[in-house]
Amino acid sequence: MNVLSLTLLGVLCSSLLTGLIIFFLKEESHRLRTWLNLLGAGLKLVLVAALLRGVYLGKTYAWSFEFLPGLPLALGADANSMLFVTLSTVLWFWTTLYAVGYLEDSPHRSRFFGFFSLCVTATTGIALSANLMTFLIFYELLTVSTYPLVVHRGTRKALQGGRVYLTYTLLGGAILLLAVAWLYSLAGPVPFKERGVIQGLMVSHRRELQWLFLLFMIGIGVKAAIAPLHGWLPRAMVAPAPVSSLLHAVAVVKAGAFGIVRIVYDVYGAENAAELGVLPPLAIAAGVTIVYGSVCALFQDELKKRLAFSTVSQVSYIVLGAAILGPLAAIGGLVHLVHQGLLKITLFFGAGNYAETLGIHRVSEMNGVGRRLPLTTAAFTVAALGMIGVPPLAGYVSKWYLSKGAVTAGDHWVTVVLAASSLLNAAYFLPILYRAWFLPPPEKWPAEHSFGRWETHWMLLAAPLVTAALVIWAGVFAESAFSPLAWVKLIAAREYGP
Amino acid sequence: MIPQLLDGTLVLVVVALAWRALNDRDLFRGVIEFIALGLLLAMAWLRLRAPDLALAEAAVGSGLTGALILSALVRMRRREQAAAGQPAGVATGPWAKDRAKNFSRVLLGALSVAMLGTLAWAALSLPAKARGLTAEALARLPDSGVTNPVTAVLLNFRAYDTLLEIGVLLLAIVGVWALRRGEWPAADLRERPLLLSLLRWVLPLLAVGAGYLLWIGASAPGGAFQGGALLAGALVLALLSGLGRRLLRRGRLVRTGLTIGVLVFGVAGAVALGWTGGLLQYPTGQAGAWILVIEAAALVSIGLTLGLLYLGGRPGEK
Amino acid sequence: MNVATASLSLLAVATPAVMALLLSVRPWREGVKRATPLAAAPALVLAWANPAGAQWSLPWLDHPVLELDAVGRVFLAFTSVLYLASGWYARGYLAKDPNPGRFYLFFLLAMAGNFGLILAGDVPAFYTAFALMGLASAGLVFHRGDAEAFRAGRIYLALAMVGEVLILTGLVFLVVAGDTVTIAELHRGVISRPALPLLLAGFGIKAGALTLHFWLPLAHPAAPVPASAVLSGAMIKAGLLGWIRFLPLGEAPLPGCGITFIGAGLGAAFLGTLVGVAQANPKTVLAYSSISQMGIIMTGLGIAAFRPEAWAEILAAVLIYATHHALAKGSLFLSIGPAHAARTRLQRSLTGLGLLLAALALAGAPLTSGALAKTALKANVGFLPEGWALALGVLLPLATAGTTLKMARFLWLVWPRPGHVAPAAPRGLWLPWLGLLAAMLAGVWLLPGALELLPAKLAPDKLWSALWPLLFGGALAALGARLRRWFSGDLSRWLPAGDMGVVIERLLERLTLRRPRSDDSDAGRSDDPAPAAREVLWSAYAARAASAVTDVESRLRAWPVVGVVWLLLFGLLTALLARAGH
Amino acid sequence: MPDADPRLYLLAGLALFAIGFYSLVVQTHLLRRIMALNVMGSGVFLAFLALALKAAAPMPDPVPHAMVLTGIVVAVCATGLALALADRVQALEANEETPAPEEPPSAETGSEPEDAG
Amino acid sequence: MSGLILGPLVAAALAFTFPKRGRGMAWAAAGVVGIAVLSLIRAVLGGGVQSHRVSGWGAPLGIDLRADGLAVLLLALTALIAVAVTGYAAPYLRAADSPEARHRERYFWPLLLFLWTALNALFLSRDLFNLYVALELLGFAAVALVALEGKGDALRAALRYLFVSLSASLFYLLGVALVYGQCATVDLALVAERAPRGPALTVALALMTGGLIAKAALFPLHFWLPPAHANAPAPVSALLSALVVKGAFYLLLRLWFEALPVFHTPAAARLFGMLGAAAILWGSINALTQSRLKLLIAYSTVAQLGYLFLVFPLMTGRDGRFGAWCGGLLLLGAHACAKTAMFLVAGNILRAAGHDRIRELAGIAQVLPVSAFALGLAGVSLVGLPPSGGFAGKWLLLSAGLREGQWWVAAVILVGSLLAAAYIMRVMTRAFAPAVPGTWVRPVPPIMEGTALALALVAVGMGLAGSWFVELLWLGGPWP
Repeated sequence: MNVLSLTLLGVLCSSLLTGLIIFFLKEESHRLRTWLNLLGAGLKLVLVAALLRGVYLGKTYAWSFEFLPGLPLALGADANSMLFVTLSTVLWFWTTLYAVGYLEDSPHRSRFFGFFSLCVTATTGIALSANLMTFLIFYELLTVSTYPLVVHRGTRKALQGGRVYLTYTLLGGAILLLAVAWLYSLAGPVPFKERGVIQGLMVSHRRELQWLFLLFMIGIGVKAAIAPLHGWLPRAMVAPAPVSSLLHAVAVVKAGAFGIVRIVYDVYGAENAAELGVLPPLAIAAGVTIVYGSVCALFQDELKKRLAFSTVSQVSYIVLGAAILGPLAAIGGLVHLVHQGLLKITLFFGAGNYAETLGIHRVSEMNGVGRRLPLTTAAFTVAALGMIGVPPLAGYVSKWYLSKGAVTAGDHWVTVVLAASSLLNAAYFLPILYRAWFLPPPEKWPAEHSFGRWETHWMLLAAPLVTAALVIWAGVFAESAFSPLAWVKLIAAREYGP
Repeated sequence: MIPQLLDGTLVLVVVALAWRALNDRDLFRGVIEFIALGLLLAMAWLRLRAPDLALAEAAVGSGLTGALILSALVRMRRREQAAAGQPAGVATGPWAKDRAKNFSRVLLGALSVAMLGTLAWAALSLPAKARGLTAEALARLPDSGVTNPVTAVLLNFRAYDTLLEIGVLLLAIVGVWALRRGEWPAADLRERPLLLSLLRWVLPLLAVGAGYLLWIGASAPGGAFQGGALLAGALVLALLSGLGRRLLRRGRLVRTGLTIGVLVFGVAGAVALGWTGGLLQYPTGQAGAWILVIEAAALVSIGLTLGLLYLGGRPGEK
Repeated sequence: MNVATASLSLLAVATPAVMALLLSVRPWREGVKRATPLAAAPALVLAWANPAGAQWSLPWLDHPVLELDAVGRVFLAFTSVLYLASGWYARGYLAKDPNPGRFYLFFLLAMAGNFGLILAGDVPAFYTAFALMGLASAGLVFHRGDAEAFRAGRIYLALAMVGEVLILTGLVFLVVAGDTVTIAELHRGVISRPALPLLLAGFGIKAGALTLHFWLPLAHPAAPVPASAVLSGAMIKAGLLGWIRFLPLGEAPLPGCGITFIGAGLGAAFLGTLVGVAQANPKTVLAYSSISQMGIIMTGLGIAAFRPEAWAEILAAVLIYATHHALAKGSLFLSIGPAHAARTRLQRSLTGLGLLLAALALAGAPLTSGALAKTALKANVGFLPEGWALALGVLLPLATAGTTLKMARFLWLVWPRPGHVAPAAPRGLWLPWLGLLAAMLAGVWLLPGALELLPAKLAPDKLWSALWPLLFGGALAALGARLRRWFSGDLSRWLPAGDMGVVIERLLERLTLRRPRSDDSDAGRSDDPAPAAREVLWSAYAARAASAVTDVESRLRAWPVVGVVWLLLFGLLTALLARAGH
Repeated sequence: MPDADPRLYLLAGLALFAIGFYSLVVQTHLLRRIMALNVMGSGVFLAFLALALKAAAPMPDPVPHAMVLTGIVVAVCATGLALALADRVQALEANEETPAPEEPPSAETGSEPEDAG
Repeated sequence: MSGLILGPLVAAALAFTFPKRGRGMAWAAAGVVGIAVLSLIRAVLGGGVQSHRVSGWGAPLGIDLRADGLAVLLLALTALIAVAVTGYAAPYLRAADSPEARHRERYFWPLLLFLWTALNALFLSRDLFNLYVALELLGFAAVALVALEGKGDALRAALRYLFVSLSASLFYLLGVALVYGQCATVDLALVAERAPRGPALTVALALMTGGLIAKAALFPLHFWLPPAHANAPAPVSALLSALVVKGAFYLLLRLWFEALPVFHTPAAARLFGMLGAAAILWGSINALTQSRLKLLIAYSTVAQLGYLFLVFPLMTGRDGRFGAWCGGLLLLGAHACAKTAMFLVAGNILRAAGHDRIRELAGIAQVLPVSAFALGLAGVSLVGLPPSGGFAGKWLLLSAGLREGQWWVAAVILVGSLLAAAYIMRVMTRAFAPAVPGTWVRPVPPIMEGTALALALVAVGMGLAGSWFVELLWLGGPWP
């Protein structure tokens, strides 16, 4: 239990403890709850920073607990997990800040923030898990802890959405359990290793490994919202804004994408997967999802539903990156994991602000919103342009590497998909920007609140601005040493060798 | 030749009577046949050289059970008349005309016969000359503290069984009391001087008989259970004649009476545990005395329990 | 010294961008508006000074991000002049505009993009600047805010987006093939086959090539005058610059590209004339004239595609032509304001003279920059194989005639008539226009290689070959004017501005069954059928299943059934165990 | 009197067991069921004692005897409990047929009036 | 070891004689048993299997008591749940101070202690006839407790349960008779030594299994369980579902794997597997269609029992043996805790709303947050979501099934968990719906909610402490 594994445990427990304590807080103790939340988030940030530095310097972190004989519950921090844990911790801090502001006077906040922290604990767990079993455990914990958030409002629609969400995710979870059990029976405990662990089985169990990959993809695909399995994501939009941002940018969908990356790189190993011939179908599925998601988004008038479908397509970029053999595509995919998180969370903060401050939920009601909330809409615009892939923002960097990777790997059809998707993104984001900036605002907003000096509550404003700045930083300074891209290149180097 | 003939007829009558008792169209006649069956079984136990059991079967198996069922039947009939207002018609026998019922009946009959066949096939395959545990039992009899092997098995070799069994008894009475409030039979002794005088000497006789049976149990067929059965008979008579009402007024005493068996046995077990380190392992040599004490307590609670079972519920006006 | 020159290139791009950001700070807004023309100054200085080694790079990159080379210098020159004039012009023009701040914001951003695009040293920088210019110019098109501007803007934006995506994909192929991002070394390696069509189409959209041009006649008129001057003058050239930078014109014969360039170029030239003449709005006429002029430049590139070794001369000719067209078109657009505003006879005659000068220059009258450009281009026709040279020889003069025809139409529409007095015309339009006019007349001659052509141009036969297309065009114009009197109908109804675009728009409408976006007020369709319907279906089914289950359960409860099941189980067990026994 | 033939009583015991089970399942009246249970019990005890007789060295095996004695006591307890419970259920049934049933049989358990047990 | 039996038995007698101090007696017995169990666990962990010859006579003649890993685990589980129920029952029974409530409380404590004695006796004894007496004691106590409710449904269910229990016991007793006839002993170990294959023992095992299947409410013979468990008072149904039904299953394990292992053939084992799978599906489907919460939970018990019977087919193979044995029994433990928690929560809801019709129970999370949380946690363990005990059990069964190549086991387990998720979700969606005013009429004392939560936490925690349980279970397991 040296200091290294203690920091590892600390990262996990910082949000777990705050969550548990908040559960039992009385509803009225706002101040204490806010401080607890921010304290937890801050502590986690510090610990993750320490972890980041440690991993960068090459230190190994490991912690394991004998869950069942021959079945350890192990946490570890390698480059891959650090990427995801840093993203989720940073975004969690701002989402918490945002959520505190957003739920200023709504009921059941102790319950909300309790499950909120549990959800992030599960995400951190997924990120830091060092073997497949721990991943599965936290994966299911994520389902359980996000359900109460989705149904937080308790309205009939929310419950209906929650039911759909649970059906999809539990089905996925069951299939994943079968797959993990099957792999365990073939290959014993499956630690995450750089070049995959199934080398020994390649010859003897070829067909089974292919079937197993399909099961893994379906199981995790539900959370990564790959085309046929994405039904729950738009439905889960009934949740309050901080939750939907959590679902999209920080936790659930990211966990799914991260899961697929883990399976392809650290369980199967990229070369093995390619040799098994399982990557092309995955790439096709991702491609289909990208286009399908964008097309659906085109026809959604509800802002959050549009963003939901946009997430469906954006997450499949990450899957596409994993599905194309070669370091460049891998870099593109992995860096999009971070960029999409930053972009999408800004969009959702914006959507949340519009809903909270002006009471508008539909794109058709967004005329002239730029005048009333200039700063929020500016952040929204930056994120929207980033999403389209306009350079110098974050989205462009990942699209650039993805298409470069695709061209080097020789599947040109991928560039067509990326091009089509950028166009479709433009097709459903630019009208919003046009309405926001160019059309005159209506006389009276549906449910306007004024929050004193700033255009809206300072917490609701700070979050999107910071994330928008991060989007710009991730894009412009991409090639510099301190950027998500640099860290992802480190990962790709380790995965694909010198 | 004669004994085989006797056994054959006895077995045939027992089986036939059993069928009649259960499937007789008239329930009352069925109950009477059931009681007769009990007595015949007691005869069978004698034939199988099990005198202890014959006593118990006669007193408890047919006597008490028969009485319980009869009183239950009377109660049900009275309630049906009061409720439905029509005379207690002949309960519809098994031959109701409903076709589906007949089909399932025939099927069940066939399956039961098949089961019987299987059981017979298994039973007949048992080794003719099975050794059984007679040899070990007789070998250990001297240091079991009693000479009657059945009592030795009951209260020493398998004392744990008996402990649980007395527990079952107590549980039964607790269960019955939890369920119902007892109904006092309406007999009023003042109009029946003859019955009163009869009881006045029969009851003490029965009590002495029970004590004798308890004492003799150590060496000859008898023992706590048979004595208890006799005591129960006496109690039933007392209840029937209304004498018992006064006796049962003081609840605490009755309850202690009921639990004395379990308490003494439990405490004795615990003391023995402390003394010899084995649960229910009587200190060498004193087994006989321990067994007698336990049997005495058991006698009281068995008699009281079986007697109050007849009452069919908790005494007292509340 | 090197640091100063390096920072100059950064300054050229950064000043307009920074000023755009400063616009958002309320107290400084007025100052920035006034200083907008100066934003182009650093670029102009950079272009004229042409300091060697004007490179700038980000600290962590090894290659230069911004770099000035010969081609860039020419482009930078006329673009900065054009932005300077338009910026100055806009100050006066936008005096009464309800929302000037937004115009300046987009104008400055477009300027930054344009300069960045010209100075870009590596592919990402180029693409970033290109995208910035695209989006900012869309803002300019939307500026007027009425339904017309919105429609034009939407089409412009859509096509700009398609263009950008094609370019990005093409650039990726190039970068992968050339294994470098710096433009200079891009073509040393193998030529990437799939990249060519992508880049052709991508930059074609920007340059208004045939079939990809229909956004231009809608967007340029919709934008305010200074914006359309910049759009037609500088931004359209970005497509040209893209081709020059990224197509391996100098390295290898590209017959496919050659044919497309020449075919599209000539097609655009004649289409421009045909539709342009029929237009009523002077700005649309100018837009169509831009299309045909770009067509002519494309033919030049076509020649280079056939004969890579002649690339140097052709490049010079193309640069001259581009500069000439930019400045001429810019001055023509800027002339609309003063033409409307001319009140006194002196002002009217002065404007008339200016207009005439600009029109003649554009038409290629002798001794004008147009003639110079045309001769430079014609000189290179000789490089083409036999058949092509002859065809071009005939067609090019006809194209010039077409241009003259359009110029005549334009002059007729714009000529300051005495009776027509514009309401309080905005002041301060004259100087920038005249300045640009002077730049046009003088500017072209300053270009390298222009002076050598002068003597050839003055030779009598060259004089005649330059003159007859003009006269022929003038005759056609006179004939057309007379015909006009009998046929009063408005030709533009038959040939609406944006020709193909209108057809495509109607097709799209029918396809997506959606009402035009502008009044799209109803609730969007949610993606799943009415949830209530599905709920009802499911619950009816479930109810039936539930009742079936409960009555099976209750039947299981009857004792006879229990008996049967129990005995069966017992029998089954015995059978299984017995079989196992032996 | 020579010993009885144990196999005869063994079969008798099994017969009683079968008859008892048949009646338990077929009969609907509670008392008949309770009697059927007693008969089944007696059948088993008969089988036990027949086995005891089989090993009649000097005397029949005392262990089954003890078991049967315990069995009989347990049977009586069972009968007592069953009768008390049957009485309460029958009381329920009886006053259900009367007009004012004090508590309607809840639909879920779906208990048919005629099949009480 | 003997304190485990004498303690609660004497306490029961005293609780009956002095009704006022019934609860005191229960806590006293809890203390005695607690100490006895802890010392037993330490002894077993230290010195391996503990055995004790009652009254000193030894196997053939006397009765042996033996505490191996499995027995100790079940004894600990019984103690834990009994203590929880004792804690819960005190305020539960004193809800209304009407005469029947007092009457109910008077008789609840002795019956509870008798049940506890019976369970302890059942888990310790090695003697078939003694097990019969323990089974009878267990049956009577359970029936009496069910009938304690006093309402019509409870009485009918109790009577039906009594008939099933008695007939099943007689089947079992006839089986014991045949075993005694064949091997002249009723001790498990000795029977295993002397068990010649032959029709007698075949039929004996069939008889005993037939009886015990009825008592364990396996699929076709489960009809008596739902009404009995649903209509009994909450603490009683908790005890019944968690322990009483498992007692019969425990006995089946002993019979099939220790007394007569020779008969454990793939054919017979597959029959159990089929019945188990049918139980899972049938129980879950019925749970989905129930409109009352307690009936839903009762049918869930029928389903979860199906999982336990999956142990039999998985024990046939060589390498699946460990996973099957430990997985099945871990599932037994986790289900016991989870099911008790759920029934206690159902009791709270019944107390607070006066009814348990699921459709009208909106807003449990607002009114009874702790109970809702306990229900959620128990649901997590029932469905088998990690890191709960249910998950660990299902995982071991699943991996054993896959290692044995028996695919249908994996399919059944997954479908079962999904169906379980479905009927748990039915309740949880009600929990999060906004409370309709007027549904929640009476407050629920905190102890009742606390005990439910504690047990739910144990059910989930059991997953994390999985390896400790497995090590204990593996001690003295039924393999050569």
